[in-house]
Amino acid sequence: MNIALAEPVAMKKTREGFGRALVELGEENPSVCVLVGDLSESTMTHFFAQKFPERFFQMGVAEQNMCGVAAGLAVMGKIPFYSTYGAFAACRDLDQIRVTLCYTNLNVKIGGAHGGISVGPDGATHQAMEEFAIMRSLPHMSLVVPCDFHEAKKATKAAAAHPGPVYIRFGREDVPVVTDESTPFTFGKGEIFGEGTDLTIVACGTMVYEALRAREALAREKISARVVNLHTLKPLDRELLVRSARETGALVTAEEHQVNGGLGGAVAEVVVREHPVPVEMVAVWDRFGQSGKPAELMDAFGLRAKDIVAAAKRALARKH
Amino acid sequence: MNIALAEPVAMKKTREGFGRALVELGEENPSVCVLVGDLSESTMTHFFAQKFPERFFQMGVAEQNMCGVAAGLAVMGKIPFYSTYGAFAACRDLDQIRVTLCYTNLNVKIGGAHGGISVGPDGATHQAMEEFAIMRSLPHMSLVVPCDFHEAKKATKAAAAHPGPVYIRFGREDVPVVTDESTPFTFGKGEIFGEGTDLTIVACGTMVYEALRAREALAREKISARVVNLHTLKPLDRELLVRSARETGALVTAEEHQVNGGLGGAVAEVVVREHPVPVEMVAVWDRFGQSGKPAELMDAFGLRAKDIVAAAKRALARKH
Amino acid sequence: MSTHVEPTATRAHARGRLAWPPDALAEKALEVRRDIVTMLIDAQSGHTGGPLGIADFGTVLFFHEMSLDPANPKWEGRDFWHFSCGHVTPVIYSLMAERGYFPVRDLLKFRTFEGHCQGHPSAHDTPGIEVSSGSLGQGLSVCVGVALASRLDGNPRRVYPVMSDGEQQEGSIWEAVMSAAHYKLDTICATIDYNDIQIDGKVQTVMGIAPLAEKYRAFGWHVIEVNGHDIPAVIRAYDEARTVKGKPTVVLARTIMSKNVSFMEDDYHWHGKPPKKDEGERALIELGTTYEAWKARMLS
Amino acid sequence: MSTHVEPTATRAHARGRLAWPPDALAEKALEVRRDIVTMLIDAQSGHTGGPLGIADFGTVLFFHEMSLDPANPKWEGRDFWHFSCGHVTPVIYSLMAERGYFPVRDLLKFRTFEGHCQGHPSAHDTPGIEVSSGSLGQGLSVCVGVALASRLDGNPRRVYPVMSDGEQQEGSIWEAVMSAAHYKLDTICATIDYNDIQIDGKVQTVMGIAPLAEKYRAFGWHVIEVNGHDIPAVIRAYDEARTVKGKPTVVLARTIMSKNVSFMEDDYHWHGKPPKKDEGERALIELGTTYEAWKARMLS
Ligand SMILES: Cc1ncc(C[n+]2csc(CCOP(=O)(O)OP(=O)(O)O)c2C)c(N)n1
Ligand SMILES: Cc1ncc(C[n+]2csc(CCOP(=O)(O)OP(=O)(O)O)c2C)c(N)n1
Ligand SMILES: [Mg+2]
Ligand SMILES: [Mg+2]
Repeated sequence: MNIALAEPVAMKKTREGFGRALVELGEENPSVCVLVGDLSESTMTHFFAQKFPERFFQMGVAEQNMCGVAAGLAVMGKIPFYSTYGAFAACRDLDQIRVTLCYTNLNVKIGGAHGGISVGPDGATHQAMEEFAIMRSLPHMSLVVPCDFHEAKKATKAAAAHPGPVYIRFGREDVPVVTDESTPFTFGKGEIFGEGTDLTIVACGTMVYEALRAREALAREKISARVVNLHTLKPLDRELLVRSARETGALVTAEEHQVNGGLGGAVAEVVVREHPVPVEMVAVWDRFGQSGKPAELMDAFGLRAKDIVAAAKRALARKH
Repeated sequence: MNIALAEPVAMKKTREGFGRALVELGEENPSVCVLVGDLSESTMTHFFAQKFPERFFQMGVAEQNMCGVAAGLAVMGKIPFYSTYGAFAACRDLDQIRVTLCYTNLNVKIGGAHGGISVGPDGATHQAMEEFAIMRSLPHMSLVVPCDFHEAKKATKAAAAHPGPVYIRFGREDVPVVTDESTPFTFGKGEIFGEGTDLTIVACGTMVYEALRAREALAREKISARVVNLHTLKPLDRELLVRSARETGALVTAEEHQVNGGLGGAVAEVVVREHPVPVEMVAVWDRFGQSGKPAELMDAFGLRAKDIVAAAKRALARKH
Repeated sequence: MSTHVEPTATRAHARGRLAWPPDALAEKALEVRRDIVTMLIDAQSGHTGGPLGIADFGTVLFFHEMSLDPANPKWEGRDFWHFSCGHVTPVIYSLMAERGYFPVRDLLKFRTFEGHCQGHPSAHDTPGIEVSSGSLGQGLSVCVGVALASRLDGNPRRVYPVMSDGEQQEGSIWEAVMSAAHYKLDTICATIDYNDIQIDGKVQTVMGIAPLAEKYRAFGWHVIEVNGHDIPAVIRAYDEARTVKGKPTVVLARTIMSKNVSFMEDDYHWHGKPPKKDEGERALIELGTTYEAWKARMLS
Repeated sequence: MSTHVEPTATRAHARGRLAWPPDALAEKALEVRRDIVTMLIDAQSGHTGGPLGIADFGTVLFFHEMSLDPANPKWEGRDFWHFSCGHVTPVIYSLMAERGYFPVRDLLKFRTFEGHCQGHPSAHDTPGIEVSSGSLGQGLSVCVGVALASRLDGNPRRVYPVMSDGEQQEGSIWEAVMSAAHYKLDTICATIDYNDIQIDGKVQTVMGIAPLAEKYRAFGWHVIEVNGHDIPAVIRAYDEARTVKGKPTVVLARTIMSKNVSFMEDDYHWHGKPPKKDEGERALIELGTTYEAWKARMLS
């Protein structure tokens, strides 16, 4: 499939996709419950709160307890989604996530808002950029990173349908809408968003849009780039990654996350085990974020289409 | 350098190396303090406690607070080491580690005891196997995984000398002593423990011994394996890894840790970016541990020399 | 559900609330202690002190207070129990086996590669364990979630978290304590094994938690202080808890670590180590049996 | 260190304890509020309510109570302060700038890519910030460590953690509270901005923390309740704290969120949003100045 970007491209928040999907889930399934850590508007769980107050649980600023309470709800057959900023969702209650959720393999969903450098002015503490590495390391955990509003809705629905713990990463800002209701989404499977033969750009979250822009720019230079939207980082679509390595011979990964152990790491692990090819990584280079406008930060941290284009050329140069 | 294993090989605990080194550090430097979370004997910090009671702080079962208190000591110029089981050291206080320690870049050292499946009968909750991925993702954090008693002592001393946060991983059981006081150890640099030309086995912690045994077995089959003791996972010795990839053309990684985002991941990330070659990984395959004798578990989870030998042959078969 | 059931070996498998009389409970608590020591002799790994101290009130929970169905652990009419202090598996598994969740002989495979009785409670391995634990301070939150879910379902289920006292040092406990009071969860009746001992010594020396009753009261809980070895008193405590409305209850069960084994009592060294064979045999003699005799009973 | 220093603009940079009189403190608190509103108008991002509520007791801390050396932030004779509630950066930065840590004009680069005044306190960026914060519930532990280190060094340093009330829901706070009492850290004098508001509404509705004084007492602290806007009363509270021996002190400062801006007071919607230009101008007029005039003063 080749995704065609609308001009001008519409902008919408992934976390709103989360909030809207929760309401639809609440209507479809009386077992769906929502918990929040004093951030109902930021996580957009307030839509659900208004519609289903009896199934909405305000937990205050206490992430560890929120995780454990969600676990208890799941033990009794509910499908709890709990949500706070990703930096706290992934770090403050990690021990609870590891032992109570993952070891027991409970049907609890975690909505991590405010992921990535594009969080902007709040600065480093609020820019979650380690969750991919953390969640990937946990047995039984699944990890989904939707690229836009529509995919965020689908990912939230898919998480509810998938038994076991799932972490979903959302962003803070309006981001380009690259998919629509009808764009295919399969939990655990990547999607080819643009065909190509010279190399493959594997991206997730907001970087999928940058990858598609990079593909256009490369096309102008007669370079044919495949774009894979790898929305599910765990379980990983090894088959598609290996096929892309084999068919295009070089890869570029693009993520709004630390370079160590994230999407780039997941791709590298598969590639060296199954079909070694050059991989270039576009990511945050093992440093903390800072305050600034989201656009300024995406530029300064090298997370733009032009950075993917440069990485693509480096990868091609290493291709034999 | 070629390490020659003594026959029979002596057995000693890495965590004892930690405990002994802390006492020596306490004698050398009055700024060194030690904190523990109700585990002074398990972490072997009781040696320090006996010698320097005024610089030893019992924090009880409260890892988050222990981390923050260590941070406060560091702000005032102390060099605090805090310690508990790795599963809790890396997960229970991760938010404090990320924001208070790493973002501030404080001079705090974390001793994570009971790492790996070899922890044995305590079972999954107490077998820390995610710390590598977690610590690697944090800016400013360093990560060291000593292979035996002597290296554990050196690593602890080196951590005290290195400004900034450092996580050191120790095991529970007696493990083979493969080094001695004179074996070179440089923080941030890997060591070649056995020369070889056909492939390179990159190992850390207890797996260094298994790697050396695998090297002997491979030699009997006329396969020449280099063994790299990559005790420091962060900062990573990219130069040695790339050189080994270039010189031997195939790698095997061996670690007592989940396969996602650990040593194998760190090596894969470097290799695909700088010199793609086949890599096979010997690790815990994304599953929780269980109770059993340490030896039973090392066998059952495929963390033995024979598993490294099999991986080496798979890697060689893929080498072109 | 509170109909009194005659205490006979077979009836231990009965569905519902057994409500055994005190003398039968005392006898069962003695058997539980024998199981604990025997399984630890064979395992040569695991925790002795906490489990022996919990045996009495634990027996009241499983054989008097709680409504359970060992044959059908997920029975919808069940009360919910959860040991947040996962390290006390010997007493948890013994209570479960004696109550009929699985054969008593399984206890003899404690902490082995083949057995299902993991070092710390594993929902993945042991029938009847609903939530894994072993990292302290997580279990009360789970119970708050169970109580909220039961309320949503209109299920009168009562919820029985068991915690240790060193565990009270974990901040996550106080988050859960705060939320249980905020949501007025009067179906929660927690018990704390208040033995004043943790791994490194006396709780008050390691990191003082006193006055614990005042802490819980300031957090909005109903507090009942009781001698955790006085079976009739423990029964009365749980009866009182069932009458409390609008707030959760915590039973501060004052216990003696390793209770009833003279050379282990109140000694923190027994927190986490098993008795050597000879020590265990001496302990079993103090408990009125022998290793061979009791092991035979467990295997039968 | 407690020699009274005349309150003149220049002397704000003086080393030691300024011990300004109440009228001078009230004047400075007004200026701090003007700084806060003006910097937020320019940043169009950041927290308004908490900072305006903290302005009064914050000014007492920086211009009366604490011994500091803005020119040499690491001065070994300094008292230690740390805002555990890192989101209140506007008041933190204003107090720092007014006290002389860095030029007041830097406040106008709040939350920008170029400025050093990050959205949450960053030791890496701002001179005088010793520990980064922004994740709630971590700061009191840091202060316990600082107090222990100072005791080891025989340094009489006093330690002043500032926390918010919603933050009291974090279990990590109670771990720190427990340890401060266990180690009898009477050099610690914490202040809680008790405005009964957090992001989603009234603290009592979101997750009740009352009775907070009883909680701290049950955890072994000396508690002083005070109107956080009554400057003489706040001064007396910190004086009292200095006389307490053998236990830490917490000052429960009852405040009104967004105090002194009528249309923002006690409204949780102002927790985390900045005033739009016109709203800010109205606020500054209520604060006795104008946007242009105050911005000019800040740039001068
Ligand atoms: C989060 C966490 N930290 C540390 C441990 C290690 N640990 C196991 S039991 C225990 C404390 C024992 O004291 P208590 O809870 O009173 O149990 P008792 O000794 O009375 O059985 C500790 C620190 C753990 N299991 N979980
Ligand atoms: C660990 C953590 N969880 C969540 C947040 C997001 N957050 C920022 S301020 C706040 C609560 C605000 O209430 P309060 O602490 O009383 O501050 P006030 O609104 O009174 O300024 C929350 C939940 C955070 N910063 N850290
Ligand atoms: Mg105890
Ligand atoms: Mg507040």
